[in-house]
Amino acid sequence: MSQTADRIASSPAPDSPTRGLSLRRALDFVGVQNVSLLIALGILVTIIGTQDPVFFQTANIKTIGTAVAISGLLAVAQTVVIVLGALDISVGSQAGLASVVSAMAFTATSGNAALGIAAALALGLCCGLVNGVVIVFGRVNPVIATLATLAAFKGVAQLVSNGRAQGYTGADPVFIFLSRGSIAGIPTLIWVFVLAAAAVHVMLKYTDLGRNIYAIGGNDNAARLSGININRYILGVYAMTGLIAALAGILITARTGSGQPVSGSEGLELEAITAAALGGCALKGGKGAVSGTILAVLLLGVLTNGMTLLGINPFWQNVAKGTLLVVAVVIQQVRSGERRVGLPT
Amino acid sequence: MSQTADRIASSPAPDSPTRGLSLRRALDFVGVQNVSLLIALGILVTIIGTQDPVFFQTANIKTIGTAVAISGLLAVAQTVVIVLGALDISVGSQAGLASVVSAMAFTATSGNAALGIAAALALGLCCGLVNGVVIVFGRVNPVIATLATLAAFKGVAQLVSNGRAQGYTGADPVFIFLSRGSIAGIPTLIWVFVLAAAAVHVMLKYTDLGRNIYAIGGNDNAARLSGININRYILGVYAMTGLIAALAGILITARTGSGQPVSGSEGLELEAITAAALGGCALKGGKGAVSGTILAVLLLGVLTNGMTLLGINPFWQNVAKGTLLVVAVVIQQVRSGERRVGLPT
Amino acid sequence: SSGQEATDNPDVGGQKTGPITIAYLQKQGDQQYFVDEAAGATDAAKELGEVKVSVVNLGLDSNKAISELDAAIARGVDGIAIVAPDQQIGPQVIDKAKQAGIPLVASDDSLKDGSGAEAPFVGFDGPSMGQEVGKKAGELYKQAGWTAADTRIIAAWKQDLTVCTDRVNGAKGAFTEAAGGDVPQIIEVGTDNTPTGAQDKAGAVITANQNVKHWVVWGCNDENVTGVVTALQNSGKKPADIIGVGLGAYLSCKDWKAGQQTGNRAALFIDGREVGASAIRALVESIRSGNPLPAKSVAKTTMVDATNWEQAGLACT
Amino acid sequence: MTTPATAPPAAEALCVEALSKRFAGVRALHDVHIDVRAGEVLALMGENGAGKSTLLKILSGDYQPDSGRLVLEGEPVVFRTPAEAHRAGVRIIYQEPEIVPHVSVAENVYIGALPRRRGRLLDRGALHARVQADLERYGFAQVLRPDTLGGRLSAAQRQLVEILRALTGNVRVIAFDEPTSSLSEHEVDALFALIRRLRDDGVAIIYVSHRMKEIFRIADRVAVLRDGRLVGQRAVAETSEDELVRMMVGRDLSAMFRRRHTGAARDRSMLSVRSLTTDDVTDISFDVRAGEVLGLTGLVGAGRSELVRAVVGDLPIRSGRVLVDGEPVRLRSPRDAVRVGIGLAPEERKADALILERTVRDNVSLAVLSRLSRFRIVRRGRERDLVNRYVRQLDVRTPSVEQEVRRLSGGNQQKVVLARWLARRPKVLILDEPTRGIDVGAKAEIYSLIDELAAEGIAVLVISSELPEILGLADRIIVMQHGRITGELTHDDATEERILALAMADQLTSEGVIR
Ligand SMILES: Nc1ncnc2c1ncn2[C@@H]1O[C@H](COP(=O)(O)OP(=O)(O)OP(=O)(O)O)[C@@H](O)[C@H]1O
Ligand SMILES: Nc1ncnc2c1ncn2[C@@H]1O[C@H](COP(=O)(O)OP(=O)(O)OP(=O)(O)O)[C@@H](O)[C@H]1O
Ligand SMILES: [Mg+2]
Ligand SMILES: [Mg+2]
Repeated sequence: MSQTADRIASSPAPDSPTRGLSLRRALDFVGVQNVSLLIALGILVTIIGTQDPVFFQTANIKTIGTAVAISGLLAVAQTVVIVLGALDISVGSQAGLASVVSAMAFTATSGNAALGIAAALALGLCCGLVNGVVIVFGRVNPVIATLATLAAFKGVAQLVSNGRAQGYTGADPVFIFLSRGSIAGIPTLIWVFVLAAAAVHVMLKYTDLGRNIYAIGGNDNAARLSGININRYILGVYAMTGLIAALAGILITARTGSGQPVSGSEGLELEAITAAALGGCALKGGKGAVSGTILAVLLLGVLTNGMTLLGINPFWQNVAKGTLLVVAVVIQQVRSGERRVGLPT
Repeated sequence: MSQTADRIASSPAPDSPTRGLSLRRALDFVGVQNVSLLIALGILVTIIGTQDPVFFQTANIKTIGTAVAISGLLAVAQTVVIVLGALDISVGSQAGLASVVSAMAFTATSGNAALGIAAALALGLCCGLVNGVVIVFGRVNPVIATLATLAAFKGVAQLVSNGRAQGYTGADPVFIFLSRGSIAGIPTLIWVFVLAAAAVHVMLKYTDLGRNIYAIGGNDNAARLSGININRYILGVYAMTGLIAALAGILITARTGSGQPVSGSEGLELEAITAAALGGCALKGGKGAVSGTILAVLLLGVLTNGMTLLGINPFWQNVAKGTLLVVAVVIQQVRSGERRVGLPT
Repeated sequence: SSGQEATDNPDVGGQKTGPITIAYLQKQGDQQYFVDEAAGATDAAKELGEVKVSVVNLGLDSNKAISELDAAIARGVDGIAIVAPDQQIGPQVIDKAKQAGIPLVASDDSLKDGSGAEAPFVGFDGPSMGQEVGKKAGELYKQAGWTAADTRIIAAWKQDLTVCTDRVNGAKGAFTEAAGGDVPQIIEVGTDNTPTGAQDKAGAVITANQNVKHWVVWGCNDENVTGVVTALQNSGKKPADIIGVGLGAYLSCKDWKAGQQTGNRAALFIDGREVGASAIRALVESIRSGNPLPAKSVAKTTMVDATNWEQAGLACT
Repeated sequence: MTTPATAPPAAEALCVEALSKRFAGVRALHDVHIDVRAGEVLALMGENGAGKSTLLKILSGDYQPDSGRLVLEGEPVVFRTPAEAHRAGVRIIYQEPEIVPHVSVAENVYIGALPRRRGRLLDRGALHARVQADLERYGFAQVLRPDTLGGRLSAAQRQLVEILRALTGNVRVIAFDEPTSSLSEHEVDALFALIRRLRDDGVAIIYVSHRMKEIFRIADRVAVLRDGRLVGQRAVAETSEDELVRMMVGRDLSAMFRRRHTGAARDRSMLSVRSLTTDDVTDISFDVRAGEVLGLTGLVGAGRSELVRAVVGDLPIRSGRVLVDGEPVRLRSPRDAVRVGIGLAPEERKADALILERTVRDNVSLAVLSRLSRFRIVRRGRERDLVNRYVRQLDVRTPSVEQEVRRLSGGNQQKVVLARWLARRPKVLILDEPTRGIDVGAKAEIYSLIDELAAEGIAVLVISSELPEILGLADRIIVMQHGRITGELTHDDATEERILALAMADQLTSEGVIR
């Protein structure tokens, strides 16, 4: 690993201000933060690809895309929450609840997919608002509030489903389209992910809403005194997160063909946070971008896919994953060359 | 200044200089933060106790104590990490690794418990230092660093144990003493927990080490500029956490009679963080106390025990747990009566 | 595409010579039983030669199951064995394999497709495993000559796992038959399927029933049973007053190996290696010959106790 | 606690030799030679961004110089960390106090050097006693309590903690970076008494300030920096304000500042406060009229900041009314205030005004984003133009508007805050200590800017502890003490003496610190 780091370090840092304008432009576009992720991704792809060319087959590429779609959605939502300076640990169980509800509503309406989906989304919105209200008006710290709703939503999902997978959506054209269909040769799952991500990216980067979210995350006093209604933003962001989590839940239903109260959504919260943090979000807020998160999601997706492809023992996979995370970040830091004192952000 | 004095006095802040001395002493002793936890605990105990007096029997009290001992240890360690302004998400898998190693070393030395325990502790120390080094010298944000080692340590534990429960310690007097023994009628498990907690409490509250940890967590610039070696503290705190996690792992081995690579330690990290946050630690650092964390641990332990006692269905238990978390914190906030703007800390 | 059109491959692609790769997708791949299963599979592959098995741990994640299934299909494996985290995903799994024309066996937990037709199955029959346990517990209970009045039964399992629920229900039924007479009250304990979790939850139940003399324990797996038994013994109950019948035997065996007095009286030994091996053999046979897969090959389980566990070929780590 | 340095007076305590330091895109220091003798006060002056704080941060081992060296009492020294400088007896009082919020004032003062009993056990008794003694000795006992939590301190109190912290242990060289920027006259007196005592103990003192008056009161010599270069040193006795200004700015500042705005349409009251009472202030009534500048002054802790924060709805109001342009308004949050046209530039720029990790552009456009966007999409072009306009108008020294604000010098950060509100063009503009840490040149600019705003008919409320500033700027001056208005003076009959009399309506202590 070390010599990788060396290679990076020795290659002239492309973001040095003395560089040519065109390159500067390119970098502003990519974002310095992301360069190191791209490098890591590149290295990883080359290693895996050379080991087993199957990796590059469209079929496999699609697989990676569909595999990361769901955790990717949550990671994107988490990015916004983190930029705001908060955290949402309940996304996983929100998705689980939404999955169950979508399937049950679908069954209850004797097979009306639209209604099933609508019900799930509406519910997601409510879950998000619950989080927001508890935080803003209950004055509960976001982490503990969403740790609480993590348990609560999961419990509700298990209660309504009595802990069993619900209904069967595998025969419904809409759900089939979601899980296996494709537009222009690209699987629907990937479309959903890409579109949602694009929307959030634009919101965060180009609208005043997004800019204010950065401001709140950066210094909420300053934001407040400059006339930003912080509470409304907190509610809004959590509501959006709930909505996206519900979307993820619906995709889970579509893929597994049934409403899954827990299985399929448990542990997604850590994945989402990992991706966001690896993508360059500062957990104290005010810093981060969708682009970085997506790169991180891909990095993790490629790793998982590649290691299975190369038939690496699952236990080693854990070790490898941990190592990759560290290496990827270390590259970033080596490049930014800050001084080595105190807690890194 | 008189203005200030009046203002502070009128608010229920404990450090108000003009409060009645005796009451103030009492409050300083309990810590205003903890009062609300005590209230919540009181309410809970009354409810459960009235439903089923068995709850108050010493046997049951002991059960609660032993049940919370392991997660309690990790929560106490987590408290220190959070006060420092960091987070350690890898405690669970550190404990798992330690559990396996203790059992394997025990078996390898053909039944030398002392060596088994020593090996586990040494290993815990190393794991902690690995975390610290990655953070301080790799400049990796604590959350992502320990997310990484969470995976890595788990992988290592699975590799050395090949995923199987290791050895048999159920016949060894030392391990039996740890799991079933008792001193002065109090189970050894509880002793271990209480002693460790007491030690950490003293360290944090009464030594300059502890005060410096608060300083670093509260404002690392101030700490650095006044000549505190922050890096050394980060390394130290993570090493200590590793040590305590190893202790927890040893207790797991003792209780299950064999080294468990994953089962029994997975998910402990969230429990620990929940307890610390509920106990009043501010996740941005500089604020928190062992006393609060212990109360939180008890609160959660009593809840779980009580609900099982009353035969409440586990799905409801999730909902109840979530609700309790929120309620407990809301009580705190209502009492502190702060303005309802922005993200609560 | 709408994703619906079925690419009509023949169910099983004719004879295949040359190297074969098989994907073994396992739920809870880090649990000892499934680790053994994986080991058995790879060993079998070795002795068959020219066969490569890639094992994937699905945890308890149905969504990951689908993802990994896609991945396996995408990289063109010749056969798939899967232990689904949730049996409800059967239709999706079977359809995908069909569309790709890859032979698939359901391992350990059976799978049905949309029309309710079962996929080829290798492993143990969940309910009947439970029945074995219940039967043994019943017999021991009868021998002990305990009465329903001074006895309680603890059934411990992760209540949102369908397979677990099936096993436990199976046990209940069989116990009633075997025990004859009136059945002691059954206390259901929801756990997280870990030994410590079971211990803590059981602790509360035990204190709630302190005047109870005798205890019968069963659960979803050895973790649950040994956990509860330990809790009972820690609370001062004598091993003689406990009838714990494990499921898996890989933890119960530890007491026996050490020659301990223990409430873990017996355990149903289900040999993961056995299942893993036969799954691979079945797949390879069918791929080589082109014959369809055997509909159901149920591996044999043996009830073992302190006296006979070694003969049964149970390796205790 | 200050053990006198044994070096004979007039010996060079500290020499700075050929010091240079660059930052990305900025040359902060270039070949600077300066020396300070034991027992003298060397004033360090220069415009915002001249390099003063950078020099001090190098002395403290916080930054490493690119070239050059430090010589401490004849010995060449290298400070790799603040700890090393601290041990060597070199102390810096930073421009922005660094306070630990959740621990007591006492621990804040002795942070890193906490008294211990046996083992590592903390000796709280000794700690409390020492701090109490320090407070008494330096005359801060009335404004600071050892057991108050750091997070509850006002700007002034924080500054005092920062000062006390620097005095712990053996002090050889001590540098103050604009220590008075958040103090009012009477803390300043106490501070100067303290500095003289240190000087007489043979400590070498470097004193950074933008306030001419202070330089001539306390300093023996003056060294002036411009754009990172040392442009000259003078004995205070042999120089004049004008010369120093010339050296700093490089040109003559035609007489500091003259009020131009006539205060037209004075009759129209844009902001009226009627018997306002909050946790901090009691029965406050005043008007700010269109086209006038109202000065609000008083001693530290008079409650001025709390008053205006209550007015803009950021602190709860117990009773009283607020009218904007004659209309009664109910301001529940600063948002409401901004909407009805009130802007508040708060006192504490780091804590309450700036988003340090974001760019100058983000910070300046913060309050006008919605105006700049169509269909919620922010129009980058317009934004950049607007920001550039005000960055130029206020002469903010920054390589580009994309520079992170935390990299700007203290004064330039303050200018960014002002730019934000100028860009918003409010009806009523409230400025809490607007020229805190701003250099003479920029001050003049900001004064005339405030003047113009008033001339344009905006109602301006200026909070300041700097009496000359208030006297020069305000049409009317209201004075507060202990949360009450103790009097009002018109521009013409206001004098420093009268203001102070009102500010301290009740008795003073010998050091001149409020009881
Ligand atoms: N960390 C940094 N990164 C980049 N540039 C910096 C940094 N710190 C200071 N500078 C630049 O160095 C120059 C000198 O800054 P410095 O803070 O020393 O000015 P100053 O004399 O203290 O001004 P003021 O009176 O406003 O405090 C400024 O142009 C500033 O922008
Ligand atoms: N958050 C707080 N908690 C407790 N006391 C406070 C707090 N903020 C300020 N104070 C005290 O309230 C009084 C008013 O503070 P404030 O800073 O508003 O006075 P001021 O007139 O603005 O003086 P300054 O010149 O320091 O701004 C001071 O005594 C200050 O110590
Ligand atoms: Mg400065
Ligand atoms: Mg103020």
